[in-house]
Parts: sequence; structure tokens; C-alpha cells
Amino acid sequence: MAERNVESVNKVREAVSQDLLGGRIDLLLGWEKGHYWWQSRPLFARSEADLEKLAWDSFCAVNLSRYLLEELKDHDKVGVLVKGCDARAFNRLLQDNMVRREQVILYGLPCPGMLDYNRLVEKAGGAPLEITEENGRVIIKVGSGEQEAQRDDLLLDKCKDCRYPDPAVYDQLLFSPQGEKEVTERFKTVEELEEMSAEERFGYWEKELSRCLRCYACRQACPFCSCRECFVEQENPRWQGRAYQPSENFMFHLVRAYHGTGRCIDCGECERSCPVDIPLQELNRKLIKDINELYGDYEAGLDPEQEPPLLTYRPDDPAAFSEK
Amino acid sequence: MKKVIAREKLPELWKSLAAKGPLFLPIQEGPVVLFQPWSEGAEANLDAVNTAVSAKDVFLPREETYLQYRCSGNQLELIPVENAEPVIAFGVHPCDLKAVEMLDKVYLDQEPSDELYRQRREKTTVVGLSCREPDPFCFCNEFGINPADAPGADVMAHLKNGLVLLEARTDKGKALLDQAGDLLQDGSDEKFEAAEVKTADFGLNLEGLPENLKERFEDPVWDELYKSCLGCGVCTYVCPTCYCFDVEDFGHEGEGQRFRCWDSCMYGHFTDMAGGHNPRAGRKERVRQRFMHKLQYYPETFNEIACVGCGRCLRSCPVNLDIVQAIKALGGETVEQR
Amino acid sequence: MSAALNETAGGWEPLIVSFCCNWCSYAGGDLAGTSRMSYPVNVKVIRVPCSGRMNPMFVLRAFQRGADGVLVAGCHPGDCHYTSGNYQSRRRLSAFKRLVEFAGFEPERFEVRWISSSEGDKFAEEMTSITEKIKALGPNRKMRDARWQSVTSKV
Amino acid sequence: MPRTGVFICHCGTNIAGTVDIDKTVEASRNFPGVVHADEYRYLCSEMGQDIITKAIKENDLDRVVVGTCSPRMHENTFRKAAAEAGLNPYLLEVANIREHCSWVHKDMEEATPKAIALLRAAAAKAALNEALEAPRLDVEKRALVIGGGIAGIQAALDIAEAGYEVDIVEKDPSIGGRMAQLEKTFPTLDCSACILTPKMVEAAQHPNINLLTYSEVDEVKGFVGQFDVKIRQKARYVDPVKCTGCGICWEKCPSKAPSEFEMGLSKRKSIYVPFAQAVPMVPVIDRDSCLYFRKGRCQICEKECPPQAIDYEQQDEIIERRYGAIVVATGFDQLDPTIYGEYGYGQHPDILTGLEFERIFNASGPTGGKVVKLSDGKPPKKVVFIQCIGSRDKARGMNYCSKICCMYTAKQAILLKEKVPDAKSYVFYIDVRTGGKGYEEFQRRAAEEHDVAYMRGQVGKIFPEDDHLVVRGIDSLTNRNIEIKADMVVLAAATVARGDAPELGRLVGINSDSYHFFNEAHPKLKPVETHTAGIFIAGACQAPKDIPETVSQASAAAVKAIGLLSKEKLQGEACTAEVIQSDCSGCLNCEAICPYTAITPVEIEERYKDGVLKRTVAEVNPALCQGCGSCAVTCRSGSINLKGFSNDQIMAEVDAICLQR
Repeated sequence: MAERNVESVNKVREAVSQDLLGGRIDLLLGWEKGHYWWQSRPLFARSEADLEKLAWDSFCAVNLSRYLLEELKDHDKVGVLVKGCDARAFNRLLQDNMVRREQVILYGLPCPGMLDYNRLVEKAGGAPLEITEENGRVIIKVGSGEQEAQRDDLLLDKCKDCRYPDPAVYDQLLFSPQGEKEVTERFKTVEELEEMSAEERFGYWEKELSRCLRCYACRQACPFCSCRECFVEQENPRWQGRAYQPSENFMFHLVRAYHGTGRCIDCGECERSCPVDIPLQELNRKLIKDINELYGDYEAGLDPEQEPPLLTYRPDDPAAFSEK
Repeated sequence: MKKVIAREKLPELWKSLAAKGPLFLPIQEGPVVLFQPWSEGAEANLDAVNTAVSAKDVFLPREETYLQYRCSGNQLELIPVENAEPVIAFGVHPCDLKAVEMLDKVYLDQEPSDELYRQRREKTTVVGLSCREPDPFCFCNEFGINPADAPGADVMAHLKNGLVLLEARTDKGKALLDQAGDLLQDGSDEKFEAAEVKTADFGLNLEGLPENLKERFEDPVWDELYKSCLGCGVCTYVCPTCYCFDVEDFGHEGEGQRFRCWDSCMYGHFTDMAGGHNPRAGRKERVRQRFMHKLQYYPETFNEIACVGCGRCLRSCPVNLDIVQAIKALGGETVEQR
Repeated sequence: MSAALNETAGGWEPLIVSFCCNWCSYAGGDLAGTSRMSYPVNVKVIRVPCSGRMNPMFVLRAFQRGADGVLVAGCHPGDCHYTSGNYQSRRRLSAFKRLVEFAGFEPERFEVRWISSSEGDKFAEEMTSITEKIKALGPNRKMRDARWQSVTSKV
Repeated sequence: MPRTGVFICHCGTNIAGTVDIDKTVEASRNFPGVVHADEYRYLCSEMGQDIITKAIKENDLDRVVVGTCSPRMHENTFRKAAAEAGLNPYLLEVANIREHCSWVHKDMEEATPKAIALLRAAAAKAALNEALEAPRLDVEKRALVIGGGIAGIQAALDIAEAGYEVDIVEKDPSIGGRMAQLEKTFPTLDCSACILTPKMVEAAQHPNINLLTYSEVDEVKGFVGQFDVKIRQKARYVDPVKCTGCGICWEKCPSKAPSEFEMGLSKRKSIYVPFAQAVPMVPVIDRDSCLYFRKGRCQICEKECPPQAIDYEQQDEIIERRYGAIVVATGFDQLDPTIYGEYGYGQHPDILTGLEFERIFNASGPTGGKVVKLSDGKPPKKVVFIQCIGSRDKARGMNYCSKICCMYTAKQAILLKEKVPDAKSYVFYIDVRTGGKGYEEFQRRAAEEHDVAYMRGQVGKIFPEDDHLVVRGIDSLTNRNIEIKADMVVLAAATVARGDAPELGRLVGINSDSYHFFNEAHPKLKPVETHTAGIFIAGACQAPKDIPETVSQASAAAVKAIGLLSKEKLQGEACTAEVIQSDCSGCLNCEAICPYTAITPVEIEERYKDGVLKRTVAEVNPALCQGCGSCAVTCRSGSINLKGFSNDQIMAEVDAICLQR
């Protein structure tokens, strides 16, 4: 992987450095490596030296589009590296008037899916030292030798059922597209939960939500959570109390999810960001599934011109309750 | 006093210890391990390197009601709340226990001390647990912590070949082992040799850092460091040395209660003032506050950096902005100016 | 802090909060009154201008505070005083209803009905019907904030 | 803390009979903020209102809660009383302890705690009430009348006579509507055209009336006093200024199509005026049948037209105008009885509907006024009239009575006897309904003097046999089977709403009942108003009506419109939405869902670091906002709120209601 990776990073760097150094953009939002090779963090590049740190590998999960909210206050024109989900996030922000299209240059990165370090450890049975990727397979080097695995088995949860790995919007596409993927298990967990009795389901969520720290990482990482003032912090009315009561946990998580109705792009950043691994994505996906069933297929973030389902209606819409 | 118990016998021990009051343990909760009260059927996980959230929950609970009121007509009745009951915190790693000592400095060692904290602290028996294998994020060595020993523990526990070795170091500790009675066997002959545990070496140079930071409030490094921060509260909530809380009321005109709960300096509303002004209006100010607090303000008062190298912020920050990155950025590698 | 929910001397009685749009359903409720129809006292109505005003958070708050059932009532589709409020609420509340069911609420706990200003009989019937269904289900404990409950009995 | 006063009404025994007033007063004293509580037998009376105003002054009250009947009943009364004491009227809240409590519960033990809960909620809400000001709005001194039938014409004439400009939008090429199709009118038997035509001409010539025929309403925006309407004037392909109405074009036109005016019983040309007295007397070209438009050749009309008024290039034209008031008078359709297979309609030329038969009488109709069978041109000797085709038919969901059929059937039977003296009429009816001045006498005359046999019963089958139509039915009085060999059958097909009524209702912003007849604001007290301020309804678009009723309703609607137009300023809605711009992120979802286009983006400047940052936020036009509050729900951050029904007010009500069990 090392060589191929160097090659692809160079390709990205080449594309963006022309624009950054040529003054077409004032800032590039990309990734750089963290403390370890399997970590990445956002890179705010303004110079050639900054671009030296640029990374593009199988560990660039962080969605960069959200940083536009702040960076566009300070910069006239910003370049962003966008994977499939990041591009949908961009469209989401565009639809919410949070960004202006002409202020942003999007460099599209068709995404093979990002890898999960914990899965590498699991698969390798120890701390991996290095990995090599080849044709959908990953060779993991550990102290005691090598372990081979299917790349698909090592993906982050959020990438497993990604239907649109290619950016839906970009100014420049840097690699050849992956093509739309057929996903079969996107709603599997939702369906399993639907099968349960109400009591069981409540028990499930009560337990899962009981871990919530109210750190709001899910919200802060989310491209549909772009409010300046979240209902959580409002004083009048006090929608959300701070206590760690089951009642308050449900209030936050149901409303957070509901606010994503027809808006959630299914990027899974909420769940990835959660320090206590609450299956937030299942709440979001439940709403995606229901909206699709009731009001027609809608994939948030694919087409910013398409009216979000809660902002429109048809007189003959069905309802989830009796209309007699 | 030294005792041993076979690991497979632990559930019996939990049952016995929990009979007298809450027994906090690293418990496997779905995909994560949390420091939580044990109950029948709960799965304790003593092999976990670190719980997702630190053990501070035992001493400074995320939510704590301390006052109830009742009104009728013009009469207001205040009802004190009895909070603290004897608690056992079993399996606290050296880093977390060191962090509790840091909280002590804030809540106990200054006048007036925090009554709620004091009660809980005094009524808690701590069973420390030595670490065997650190994960890549553990870096407590940097702070002179020995992962194999928790000096402040009432009982020190070690895992060894299917056995748990327990050494009581205080009267409270002895009482605890006594409470377990026959479940424990004598362990006077067992050797507790501390195997050396080497945590990650991030190449930090902490020497003189707090002093050095005094003049760096306006340093351009802050202009860069904060940028990736999402503004969530993960780092503060998982951190064992963060201790800020908020006070909120719940109730209505007839009756209600006042409680305190964890708060985070990473939230914009943390410093909202009644008049509408917010001295830390931006993420930069808030990120600076947190790291300055850990690395400069706390040390200035208490003579040590408020970090124990538990690695939780490295593990949990969704964008990998952590204290190691901050220390590095502040330790001489000033980020290039715009 | 008793564990009893809504227990009065005569046993448990459910509390049902109904949000009614001003133009149709609230007026339907008025007509039920004018026509001297009768429905259970368990239902208490909050007037909102339109079912489109119905923020799902109001429903959750009612559950937090001890409601055993919530019924939102608005004009029939096509009859909204504000043209499209009920069309909008139909989508919102359908999504929301399924979400709360997904969270583990029984479907009967949260309902939406269209009741016109001339349907006093339907108003009374719906109020009776939801009360009976909730009685059959028993008290709602889900999302109920125990801290609020501890004080309710004393007011 | 507010200083709230609570006032509880006994309403005689209406409330006091089921709700323990003393207990509610006592309980109210303990609500937060309540400093005064009182009760009175009839709070809505002068005396009762005085009690409130006095108490406000004496106790320095800044919030008032009344526990009375429905706020839909007396909220305004009490608000006025509060205003009289110098209190902003919107600081008052009504707890509905009558319709929603004392009248629906019987047990005092139950009703009293509920009344207290409702009062507690009202007090909790009132504590958060704010003083509100209703905006004062301009009134455009012009009315729009949609529909150019007798209702529309009458309404327009009345409004014009009062001195205001009126535009009539008529979708057909001529005004006149259904009444123009009628031969004679009951019960006086005066000729319909003779009384209608002068009104049509008067309307056309009135200086304040502007006729927009062959036009349709495309869009209605705005609100009472300021409706912005887009009207599509369809291309006639004839220049109305040049056209003299000479008629050469339709004489020469070689192609034909079924005449709408004649109910399809005869044909008209492709360039045509619908009927001889059409106003305006300007033809239109029907593109669907015109040879030139279909095949690109012919152009005879263009060649023959003396003033060269034909213009094939004419386009639809959009007229945008502002109106202060709108009268909807779009009339009715006749049910197509083919859905009733047993009557054989559409399968035999001598089975007609009432309106079709009406054309048979007419001198300019398909038979030139000769009452003959369409099958063979011979006069019918036996005619069977069947009532309630599609009316009063629960099985098919048409429960209502079409109201006019009993009378026009009697009329047609009389006219038949006059034209074909040896003809015999049979009427199958469910009930004969003849409410109206001179109506009963008229119908009796038909039965007694014109040899019309009335038979209570139903017809089960009609089928042709030889040159007759066999009508088989049951006389429900004698329970005997009846069989009549008729020459002609006339079906009194139901009066139904116009097919496009639901669409028009949506467009204009008024609602309709399950049969698509437009809803009046109140069935008794507001019969011509709709729920949308400034929009009135007249005629059969509201429910089946005869001509006198239609005309009087049209005049009533006109008076309401005149009353509105005569105002210098209108009082707008006080409970409008409001944006907290500092919190608004500018996503403008509220703009997308606002039914009144009351929300628009606006750029604001904010301090940012050392400079200023421009950003877009939402802004509400309080004149356009009608206070539905949907925006407040779509706004996730609560940055847009509805005054009078704000988030914190509703949450306070929920809290309070749940406190009391």
C-alpha cells in the first residue's frame, strides 16, 4: 500500500497545490496523520509546507465539510477534500444556506471506505504494525507475522453500507469513481428492532441511551446539525434538562434524530464520534426508511435541488395514523 | 493483609461486596467498558485497559441532587439530601486514582472543602488495579505514574495467572477484605512483583512547561491548534481530571430539587453570563482554556500538570485533537503563522 | 417518592393530553360540549392554532411530565385554515409517530386524528376511544421523569 | 412574577352545575403569580365585565385568566374588557371550562379537578403572555369576483354600485353561467334570458366593472386587503377591440364541435360565441377543433373577418392585480348520471338530464324550441321525470339534497303541458320539497292543473322496447310495481360542486366540505364569509341553491366585501411569528413552508472578531403572517416563534396540565 498511497497522496497534493499556491483558494481542508499511521486529523493547509503533511489513505474518516461553517467566516474561498459522504454533507449544508457554492472548491475523492483500527487489532490478534492493501485484501503485519483479511471486513461501521461512495458534487474528481454500491444491510438492524415488541425495544434503547454523556459529539460532528443555537441549550423554553435521567436521554436522542428527518445524509459521523458507542445511526436510519416508505425515495445530500421531504407535501400523502 | 481469589470466583466476590452497598466495577456495557455499579448478571471486565469514561464518576457523579424544596402557600421547606453511602470502587487503575488525588486538591484541600465530594470520598473504599498491557494511547509514564501500582488505593489488586491478588493497605482496605470473609484465601505467600509496564512514548518534554506557558496566552499557536476542535465535550467528560459542574433546578412551584451535573468548558454556554456577555465566545478561547487549565493554571496552584496520561482524549476525540498534540504544539513546535 | 403512577383514591386514571387545532378540532370539541356529548374527564385539551404548530417536542414533554397518552387533532386534509398546515403536520407527525414507536412506545400512546368543527360526535368518540385504549395499556412509564412524578400527587 | 387575576364564570348553572366554583376559586389562589381570584354568575354580562375591569385596576393586575365558555365564543369580549382597564388585551387567557369541561362531564367530583387543571394551564400560559399589537394594514379598494354567473354578476354590480372597482373573472367566453342556459324560472315562469340579459349588459357597461372572460385565476397570494392575484386571460385568437361581433366568422367556419352551452346536444362552430346573447359578443377559437390549429390550413375566419380581428398568434396573457376582497361564485355542475347504469343514461337519446331537457324548451336550443324527442323528432306524449339522481343517496356517498330539482321538475312538467298539450308527465320522487315563497302553490298547480302524476317511489330499470322506453319502478306507498311505456325520461341529476372546486379552493385558500362545496365560516352566522379573511362565497359553489337564494347571497357577499373595502385600514393578526435573528442560522426552511410567503431572507451584520460579518437570516412580514405557527415547528433551533402560542407558553401549559391529575 505504501507506494500506491504515496502515489495517490501526490496526486491529491498536486491538484490542490496548484489552486492553493496559485491563489485560487485561500485554504485547503484536508487530512494529516495523527500520532499513529492509523489516525488522521483535519489539516488546515495554507502553505506548501502545510501541504507536505497532507494525507489520503484508508483512515481519513473525519468529515471536513463541516469545518466550512467556521472557515468561510475567515476565508473567501476554501478548498475541501470530499469523499462520498463529505460531498453529501456539503450539499446538506448548501441546502441549509450554510455555505455558498461559489466559495468552495470541492476535490472529489471516490472512497473505498475507511478502515477501523479496532477491527485490524481484532483480526490480527494484536497491535498491527503496518498494513498493505491489494485488490480488496489487506495484509496486516503484527509482531508475530502477517494476517490477511478482506478489506470489506475491516471497514468502519459507517462505511459498511455506504451506497454512494463517489462524491455527488465536486469541482474536480481526483480518481476514477467507485460506482454506486448495492447495499443490502442498511436497514437490517432497524428491521430487527422493528420486529421486537414495544417493551423490548424500549428496553434496548433505554440501555443504549443510558450511556449517553451528553457530550454532544454526535451533534457537533453532524452535517445536519448546523443550528447556531441547539434546542438543547435553549433557556426559553428549557426543552432539554441536563440531568442524566432516562427521560432526558430520550428527549435528546429522539429530537436529535427527528431533526434529521429527511436531512440525514447517513454518513454515520454521529455514531463514529460517540465515545460510548451508542447506535445513533439506527435512529437516523429508521427515519430514512420511513420517509422513503411513506413519501417516496429520498437520499439527503444527493441533489440539493430536490425538495427535502419535510419541506413539501402532496395532498394525497399517506399517514402513519388513521385518517378516517 | 494479603489475600487471593481465583478469577472464576469473582462473581461471588462481587455479590458479597455489593450486598453492603454499591460496588463500582469496570463493566462491559455492550461495546464499551464503563465504571458502573455492579448488579447481578453484569459482566465485569478487569482486563480492559481503561474504561471509556474515567472512575471520577464515583467521587464526582455526573449528576448529584443535593437539595430538595417543597412549597405550600408562603412556606418554603428545604429538605437535605442524604447522598453518600459506603461505596466500593473496585478496579481503579493507577492513572485514574492519581487523577482522583488531583480532584482532592480541588475539592478537599482548599477551604471550604466541598461537602458532597468529601462525603463520597470518605465513604469510598478504593481497590486499585495494576495494569498489565497498555494500549497505544496510554502514556502515564510521562507523568511518573507506575501502571503497576496505585499508591493511594485502600487495596491494591493484581491479576496473575487466573488469580487476583489483593493487598490491603489501609484500615478501610482491611475491612473490605474482611467483609469478603471466606471467599478470599490467604495470600501472604503470593509475590506481588510489579512487572514493568511501558506506556507510549510520545517524546514529550514537560519540564518547565507550565512556567513556560505563563507568557503564551496570546501565542499564535492557539490560532491553529483549536481549528479542528468540533466543540463537543468528549474530552472533558472522559477525562479523569476535569471537574467542572453546573447547577440546575428541576421542579415547579410546589416542589423540586437542585442538582449539580458535569459541565464542559468546551461548550459555548459554559461561560454565558447573565448580561449576555460571553468571555469565551469562540472555540479558540475554549480550547485554550482547557489546555491552559491542564498545563498551566492547575499546575500554578497545585504544582502538577492536570493530566495523568490515561489516553482517553486520544482514544475518544472524534477528530484526534488531544492533549498530546497540544503539549507538542506548545512545547517548542510553534505552528507556522499565517 | 412512591412508585405509583397517577394513583388516586379510586385507582389509576390515565392522563391524556390532546392538542387541538383552533379552527377544526378545538371547535369540534366545542360542538361536543354544545351538543352535551360526553367523553372521559381524563382528556385535557391544549389549544394550538393549527396542527402545523405541533412541535413533536410538545408530545415528548407531555410524556416526560406524566401523560399516559397524547392525541393531536387537526382539520381534515384539504380543510386547513392555513391551507397547508395539516399537510405539513401529516408528514412530520407520521415520521415522528413511527420514531416514538421505534423508541418503544406503544402505537396507541401517540395518535393523530383529523376532526372537523362539525364533528362533535367524532371528537367525543376519539377522546373516548383513546382513553379506553390507554386504560387497557396501563400507565406509561416510558420517558416519564420520576422527579416530576414524585411531586405531582401533592399539588 | 406576574400579578394574575383569575375570574370564574358560573354561566348560570351551565358551569356551576357541574364544576364546584368555590373550589376552583380557592385552587386558583395557589397558582403561581395569582394575586386575585373571583367568580361571577355571568362574566360576559356588563356587570361581569365590570368586575374584571375593576379588579384589574384595584389589584394592579397584569395578567387575567377567565374560566368561562370557549375562547371561540367570548375571548374577544373579555379581551375588550381587559383593554378597557388599560391592559393589553393579549395578556388575557381563557380557560374553556364549559364546552370542554362542564358540558361534557356530569360528575362534579370529576369535572372540578379538570376545570382546575385547565385554569392552571391558562394561568401558566398567561404568565408568559406578552403585550401584542395587531398590525394595521392597507386595503386595496378593488374586488375580484371569480365566476360570471348570476351570483358573480349580482355581487359585482352591488360592489360597483357602492363605488368600488370590480373585476369579474369568467372561465367561459361569456358571462351568464347556468342561468343563461335556463328556459324559464320557477315559480313565476318568467323567461330566464329576459331577466338575466339586462344584468349581463349592465355589468359589461358598468364603469366600475371590468370583465375578464375566457380567463382563469392562476395564483392568489397575500391576505385580506392585499390579495395579489395572477389571472390568465386565455388566448381567444380574436382581437376584442377590433371585433364587432358581426358573426360572419362563425357563419363561415367549416368545422364543428359539440356545444358546451347546449350540453352537447347540438354543435357549434370552432370559432364561436357560446350563445346568442353572449357578453362580450366576441368569439373565441377552439384550438382543439379548429382546422387551422389542427392541420395548419383553412384560415377562412381570418379571410372573412371584416375588421381583421382574427389573430392566430395571440398568446395567453397573465394579468397581475391586487385586490382588497375576493368573492368566489363559481357555481355548480350537474352530475353525470352514467354512473347509475340502471337509468340507461347515455345509451338512448331520449333519456335526458334536467338541464338538457331545459335546452329542449329553448327557442335557440338544439330543437329550436320544439319539444320533440331527439330520437325521432316527434313530440313526447309520455314523459317520466325521476327525482334525486345522485341526491339523497347514502349508498353512493351523496347524502345531500340538491334542492332545486323538485321545483324545476314541476316547472318542466308545466312547460311540457303548455308545449305538448296532450303530453302526460309522471314524477318519481322520494319526497317533494317545496320550501320557498310560492313554491308549494306552484308544485300543486303542476300536479293538479297540469296533469302531472306524482308517484312516491323508485325506478329500478329503464330500457328501450320498440319505440318506447320502459320505466319499471315501485310505488312505495302502495308497494305496487309500476311499468310506464314512456317516450322520454328526464333525470333530475344532482347538483354537484364544480370539478375544479378543490383545486380552486386550494388556490384561493378556502376549504370545502366532503362534497367539495366551499365551506362558509359559520353555517348560521357567517354564511358568506370563509375562514380566510377577505374571501367570500356566493351561490351554488357553497351548496345547491335556486336563483333567489343565489342572488341574495351574492348581495350579502357584496355587502361584506364593500364593508371591508370601505375601511381605511384593517387590523391584522396580532399572533404572528417572530424571528430571533441572533439565533437564526438562516437555513430558511421556514421560508419554504410558509403558506403566506410571509418569510423572506434578510442580510444582517454581526460583530465577528474585530470586524463585521454579514449573514442571511429569516424575517417575518407581520402583515402577511396569519399565525399558523408551522414555521416555529420547522425551525429546529426555536429561532422563530409564534407570539401568543410560543414554545415556552405551550410547554408551560403541558407542564401545568400534567401537574394536575
